[in-house]
Amino acid sequence: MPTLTLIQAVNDGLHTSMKEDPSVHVFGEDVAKKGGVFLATENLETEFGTERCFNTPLSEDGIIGTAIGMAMNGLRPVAEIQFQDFIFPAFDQIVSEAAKLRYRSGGQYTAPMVIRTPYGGGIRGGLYHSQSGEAYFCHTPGLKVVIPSTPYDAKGLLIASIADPDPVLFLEPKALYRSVKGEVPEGHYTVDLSTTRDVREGGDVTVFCYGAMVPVCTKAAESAAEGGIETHVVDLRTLLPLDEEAVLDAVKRTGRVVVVHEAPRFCGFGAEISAMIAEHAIEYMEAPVIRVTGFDTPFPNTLEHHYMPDHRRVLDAIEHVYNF
Amino acid sequence: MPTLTLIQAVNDGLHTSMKEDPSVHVFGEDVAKKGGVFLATENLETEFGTERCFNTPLSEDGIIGTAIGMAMNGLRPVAEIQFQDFIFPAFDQIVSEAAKLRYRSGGQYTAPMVIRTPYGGGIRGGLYHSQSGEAYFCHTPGLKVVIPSTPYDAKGLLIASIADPDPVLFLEPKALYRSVKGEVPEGHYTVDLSTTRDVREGGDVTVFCYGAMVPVCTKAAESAAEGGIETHVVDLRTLLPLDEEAVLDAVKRTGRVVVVHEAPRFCGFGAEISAMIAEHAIEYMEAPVIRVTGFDTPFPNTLEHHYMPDHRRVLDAIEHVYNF
Amino acid sequence: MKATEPLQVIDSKGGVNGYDPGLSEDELMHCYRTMLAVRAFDAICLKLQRSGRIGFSIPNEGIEATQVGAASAMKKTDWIFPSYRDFGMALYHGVKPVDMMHNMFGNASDNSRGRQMPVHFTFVEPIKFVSISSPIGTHLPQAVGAAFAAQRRGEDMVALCSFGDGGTSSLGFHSALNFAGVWKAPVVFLCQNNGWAISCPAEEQTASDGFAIKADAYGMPGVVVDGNDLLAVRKAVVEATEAARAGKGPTLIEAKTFRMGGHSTSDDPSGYVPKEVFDEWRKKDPIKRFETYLAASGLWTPEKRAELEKEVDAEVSAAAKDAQAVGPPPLETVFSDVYAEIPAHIRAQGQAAFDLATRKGDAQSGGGEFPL
Amino acid sequence: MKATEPLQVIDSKGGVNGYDPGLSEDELMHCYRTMLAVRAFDAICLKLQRSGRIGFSIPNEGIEATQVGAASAMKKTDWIFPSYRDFGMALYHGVKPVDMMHNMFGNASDNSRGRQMPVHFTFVEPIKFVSISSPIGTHLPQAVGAAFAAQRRGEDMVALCSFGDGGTSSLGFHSALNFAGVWKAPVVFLCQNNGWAISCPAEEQTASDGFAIKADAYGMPGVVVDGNDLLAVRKAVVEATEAARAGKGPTLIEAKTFRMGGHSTSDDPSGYVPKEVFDEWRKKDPIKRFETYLAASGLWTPEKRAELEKEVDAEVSAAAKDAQAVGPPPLETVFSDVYAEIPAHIRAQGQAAFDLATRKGDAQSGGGEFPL
Ligand SMILES: Cc1ncc(C[n+]2csc(CCOP(=O)(O)OP(=O)(O)O)c2C)c(N)n1
Ligand SMILES: Cc1ncc(C[n+]2csc(CCOP(=O)(O)OP(=O)(O)O)c2C)c(N)n1
Ligand SMILES: [Mg+2]
Ligand SMILES: [Mg+2]
Repeated sequence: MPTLTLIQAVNDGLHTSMKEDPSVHVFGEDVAKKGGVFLATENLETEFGTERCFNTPLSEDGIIGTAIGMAMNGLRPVAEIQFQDFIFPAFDQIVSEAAKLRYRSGGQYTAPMVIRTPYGGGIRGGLYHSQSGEAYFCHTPGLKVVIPSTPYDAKGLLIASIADPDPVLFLEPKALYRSVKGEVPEGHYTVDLSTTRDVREGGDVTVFCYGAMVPVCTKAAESAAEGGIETHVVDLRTLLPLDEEAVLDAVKRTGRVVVVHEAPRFCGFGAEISAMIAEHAIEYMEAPVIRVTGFDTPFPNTLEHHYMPDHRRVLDAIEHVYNF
Repeated sequence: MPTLTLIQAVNDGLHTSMKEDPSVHVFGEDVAKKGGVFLATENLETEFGTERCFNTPLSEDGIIGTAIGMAMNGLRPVAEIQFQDFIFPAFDQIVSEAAKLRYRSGGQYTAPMVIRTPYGGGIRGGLYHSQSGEAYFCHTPGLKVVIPSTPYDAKGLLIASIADPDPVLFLEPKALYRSVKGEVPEGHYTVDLSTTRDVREGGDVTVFCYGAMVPVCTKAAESAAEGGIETHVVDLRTLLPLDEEAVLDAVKRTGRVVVVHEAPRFCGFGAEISAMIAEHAIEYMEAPVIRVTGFDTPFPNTLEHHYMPDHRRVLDAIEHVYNF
Repeated sequence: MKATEPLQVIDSKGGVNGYDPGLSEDELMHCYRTMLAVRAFDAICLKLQRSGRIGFSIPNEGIEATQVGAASAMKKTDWIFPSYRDFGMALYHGVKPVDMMHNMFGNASDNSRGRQMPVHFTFVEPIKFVSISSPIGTHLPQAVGAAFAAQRRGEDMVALCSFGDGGTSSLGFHSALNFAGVWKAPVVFLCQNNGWAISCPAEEQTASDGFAIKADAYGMPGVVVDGNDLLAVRKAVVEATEAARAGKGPTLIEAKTFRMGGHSTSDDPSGYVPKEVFDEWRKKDPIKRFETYLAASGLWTPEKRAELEKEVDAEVSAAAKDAQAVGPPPLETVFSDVYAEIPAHIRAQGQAAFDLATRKGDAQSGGGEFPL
Repeated sequence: MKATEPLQVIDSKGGVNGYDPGLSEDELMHCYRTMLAVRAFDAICLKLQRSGRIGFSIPNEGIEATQVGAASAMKKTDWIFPSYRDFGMALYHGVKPVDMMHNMFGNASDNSRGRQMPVHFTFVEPIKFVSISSPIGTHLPQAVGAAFAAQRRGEDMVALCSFGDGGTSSLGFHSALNFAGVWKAPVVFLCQNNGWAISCPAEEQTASDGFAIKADAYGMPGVVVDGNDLLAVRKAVVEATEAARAGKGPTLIEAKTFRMGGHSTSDDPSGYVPKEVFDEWRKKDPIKRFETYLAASGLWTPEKRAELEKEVDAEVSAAAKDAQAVGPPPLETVFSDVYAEIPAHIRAQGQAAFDLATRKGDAQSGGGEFPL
């Protein structure tokens, strides 16, 4: 099996879906000749022609709005938003339209489509090339929100997302684009949406995480293990619809939980996990549910390493709930 | 003291601020001659002239984008978005710009401004005239989010918001516009942002709510009292920055908490309250933290009375946590 | 805004100066009847709204010719991306008033399951009349995408995308026209300049010399037509569809017309529209205008109007009666169609709602088991 | 896109056909020197980036005349709403290279406290050079609002708002020009058509006949100038500011120029820009073009260039050296300036970060007490 980086796996997933399904079209800013600023769409124009992989004018609203129309009329659009930070001009199309079309039309019109976009910090991108906006979208019924953390998942989840009958926001952790590698099968395979992945087993503490925080939490868990604390690390992979059963099962096994994400804490995705626990598993809890997150500030530039949760902050939290 | 409806109190607040401060400008769609579709801006054009109260083209992006520029250059813009559902074309300006300008410029440019907009259900407005989007904005550092539930607070919080040095999203519960009345002092007074209001005291259960859910929860608390359960009802009033200390104090007094809002549950504002409790007060809890919310679906039309939390759903939750 | 002389076909005497509209007598009468049906539908909805039986309606008086003239240019394989003030286009293509009335009541027979406000119609048959959305301007780029998809597959389809003068200020207008121009997508953009966006006059919307000129910004032709002249609108839209079908790309048409009432049944225009302006436009009534043409062609008498009015009124009244008799949608419709399959968390919320409704005695679906 | 003949002032021999630029010799030389300073700044930033000392930079080669010509038309009381490829405007008005370099390094002396990426400058002195934002197009309506505010107070202020060809597709372009037209706001919209939006050529951006024509859609004049001709840009912007100051409202200026490098120091244009095109545009170098004019006016010799280059290079090198010597901003800058006052929850997070940094040994602010 070839060993690929995460970005290569994304490219492979696009390639595979485009080959299998002629209705798949890839477009966005700079995706054609340049192959995207991170090279996720490299060679797709060459291989499938400018009919299937093409640049658009600089309008995220136009990209998503036209994608919805294409999806209504039988294409499978895979739209790229160059950075998640630049998705906001399309917020209305995503939240008011893609997410609500099936509902408001009684299922007569639907918008099966994928919006791919790199998110998160770690590249010294400052306020506008680093954000993690998953919570905005997870509060929007009708959308699916998927975040891979390994090359294998990136390809398998992407192929599944493209085949999915609902609009999927596919958030790619740009910090992992080239820093993680893994074996990736050739050709078609899928990873089911709305399933979690056990990164590491452990009976003492449960850590929930996703995207670029998965390696950070794994490292923290390894350090914890050196101190005798066994940590179960769960990669949520699909945030919406979340596999709530798997989450609550994992909570109940240890009664000690840490939730980790890069986004600001206040009303972040971690709050939903904590709230779910407070509602459905509070009697199992042996310690407070600790969130390790970005700060409730915009994303800074020079000091981003303070802003982003690192393994030491996660380890602190693991030790805290363990010793509580 | 005159008795006013909530919408009259908003109008009075605008009037008072415009009179005191010539830099206050009110604008938006239909705010001038028509006085706004809910009449919040009635007579302002007549009294202050079309220079101070004026219509704009149909572009929320333009409304907020120009408001930011005005605020940078010394005016105090009070922009109306006709329905909160239509704020999304301005999402980029609000989230990327208004919220981050002070930070990214090191305080050299700021955007003190108010965005007023009616939110919530109860008028058979269907998907697009009923939404409660507060969580989207509460996840955005740099914004303040204020929601009054009484005429007194509406005026006092609005005047305080207009005077505030930071951008404030002022969400008005349209279901209460004409259904609640109360005494409102004439002229200038303010209600401090980031303070909660005790609607009703009670030592058994704590209910957190805001906006149109306040009367619903009060009614539920009264029913509960008939059954011998004393409920402390807390109107949060400012969601961001939240008075977390007041919230946690209230939690600790009863150890039994219900959180109520109209917005969908998943990643809604209630999750943050639950998460705060799970993190800082879990050892005080005698029962699960129950959220009573809108469903994780778009907002329906004919069946909106099923969608919106009513006093019976809240009462159920109060009884549940009490009897746990 | 300066005045631009709009394209007209029907002259003051009902003549058309040799223009052949390409419509049979039946088709011409169908156009006429449809305009009357729109008016009947409006009248009955107003009554229903005033008596509290429906919540809301959007009147169309004054703009019937724009709707019907444009619709008459479209084939059944075309798609219509309408605004909330366009249902004459659906009626023209054979949508039944009763199916519209189910939506007005938001009842169990409504094909949108009572989820949308009144006048937010969705139809897939007999023509694609795409689910109306309240946010202004969002449907414009969608029309471009749908047209692009058809073009990619080599299908004969044109998207007719209709919106108001206010809609031109929206984000969707800018991105849609820009993308359509670059892609040469087969779209006809129909800007219905009816003078007002709720209470804001068109002059407050833009400083440009009318709306058609905005086409220049996107490299497509812009055309101004008299929107009260059904044949002029038809002519402009036919030409635009021909260009689109020939691969020449999109056209922006501005139909100059006037909203002869409030924005909706909740709006009173007397506070902002001067009475004289209404009086002026009343003389230009689009139905009367078309009658002069039909009369000149020997197809019309006052009795014909009375007869057709009776017919459409009966039809629409019966539709209202039928729709009113249907109960509300079942509770499970709140929870379905969020996704193709109902996820666990929504299912659980639905079950809880059922349990509560059963206890409260207002569950409409029997056993209290979530049925989906 | 069809070709539209752009306004030119400097002819092939350096003549100006009697045009009086209204600049003293010193001012002319200041324009020239500023263009050289831009080039020096770019060159040094490229070296700093390649050696890993800064993360990123945006090159300006080819468009120096547009920046400086436009800046020369603005008064100190005017406001500049720049894009990230406009810092020549700041240099022209007297911003010091070292203050820019602090931003490039994101260090403790950066007036944005190291929060922004490089080239995202903010200045309030000696001219308002408004905080640059990465999202394309957002600053356009802000410029309109700021200009509107000045107009309301009767202040003499024009907002110069600069953006790229790609920026014309953005939402902000549409709402800004529309609002400015309706309000007759004193704004000069400067579209720097440099041929590319990263790797997307201007032809993929719009089907319109150039960008200036888009002014028609908003009821304002549109002007095309040769962006490599400093005096032509200056002339167009001076005329536009005069109109704005006279209450005649906004103007859209398209400056046709060419980005002679990659989008940024991370971009390699050789994959998408044909070499011939570069070769063609290299002949139109804006600095050389201005030199012909200066030479014809007796103000220039090759030695003069060498001398000035040495001067600006020394200045910028010194600036880089100084900025590099400054350490990173203190930890509390992550938590301040979110609001006017730090709310309790952010203060608590700041304190926790301090505690951790103290334990880890990388707190930069001593005692570990949150200092604000
Ligand atoms: C994005 C958005 N903003 C505001 C509204 C509220 N609104 C509904 S209709 C309308 C006016 C629309 O005017 P126009 O486009 O001219 O259409 P008309 O009603 O005249 O047919 C407004 C402002 C909305 N629906 N969507
Ligand atoms: C809303 C948004 N979308 C995408 C980007 C990514 N991006 C940065 S610069 C750029 C191209 C801009 O081109 P243009 O406006 O012509 O300016 P130029 O770089 O040529 O000066 C893009 C797509 C962005 N910054 N903002
Ligand atoms: Mg209109
Ligand atoms: Mg460019």
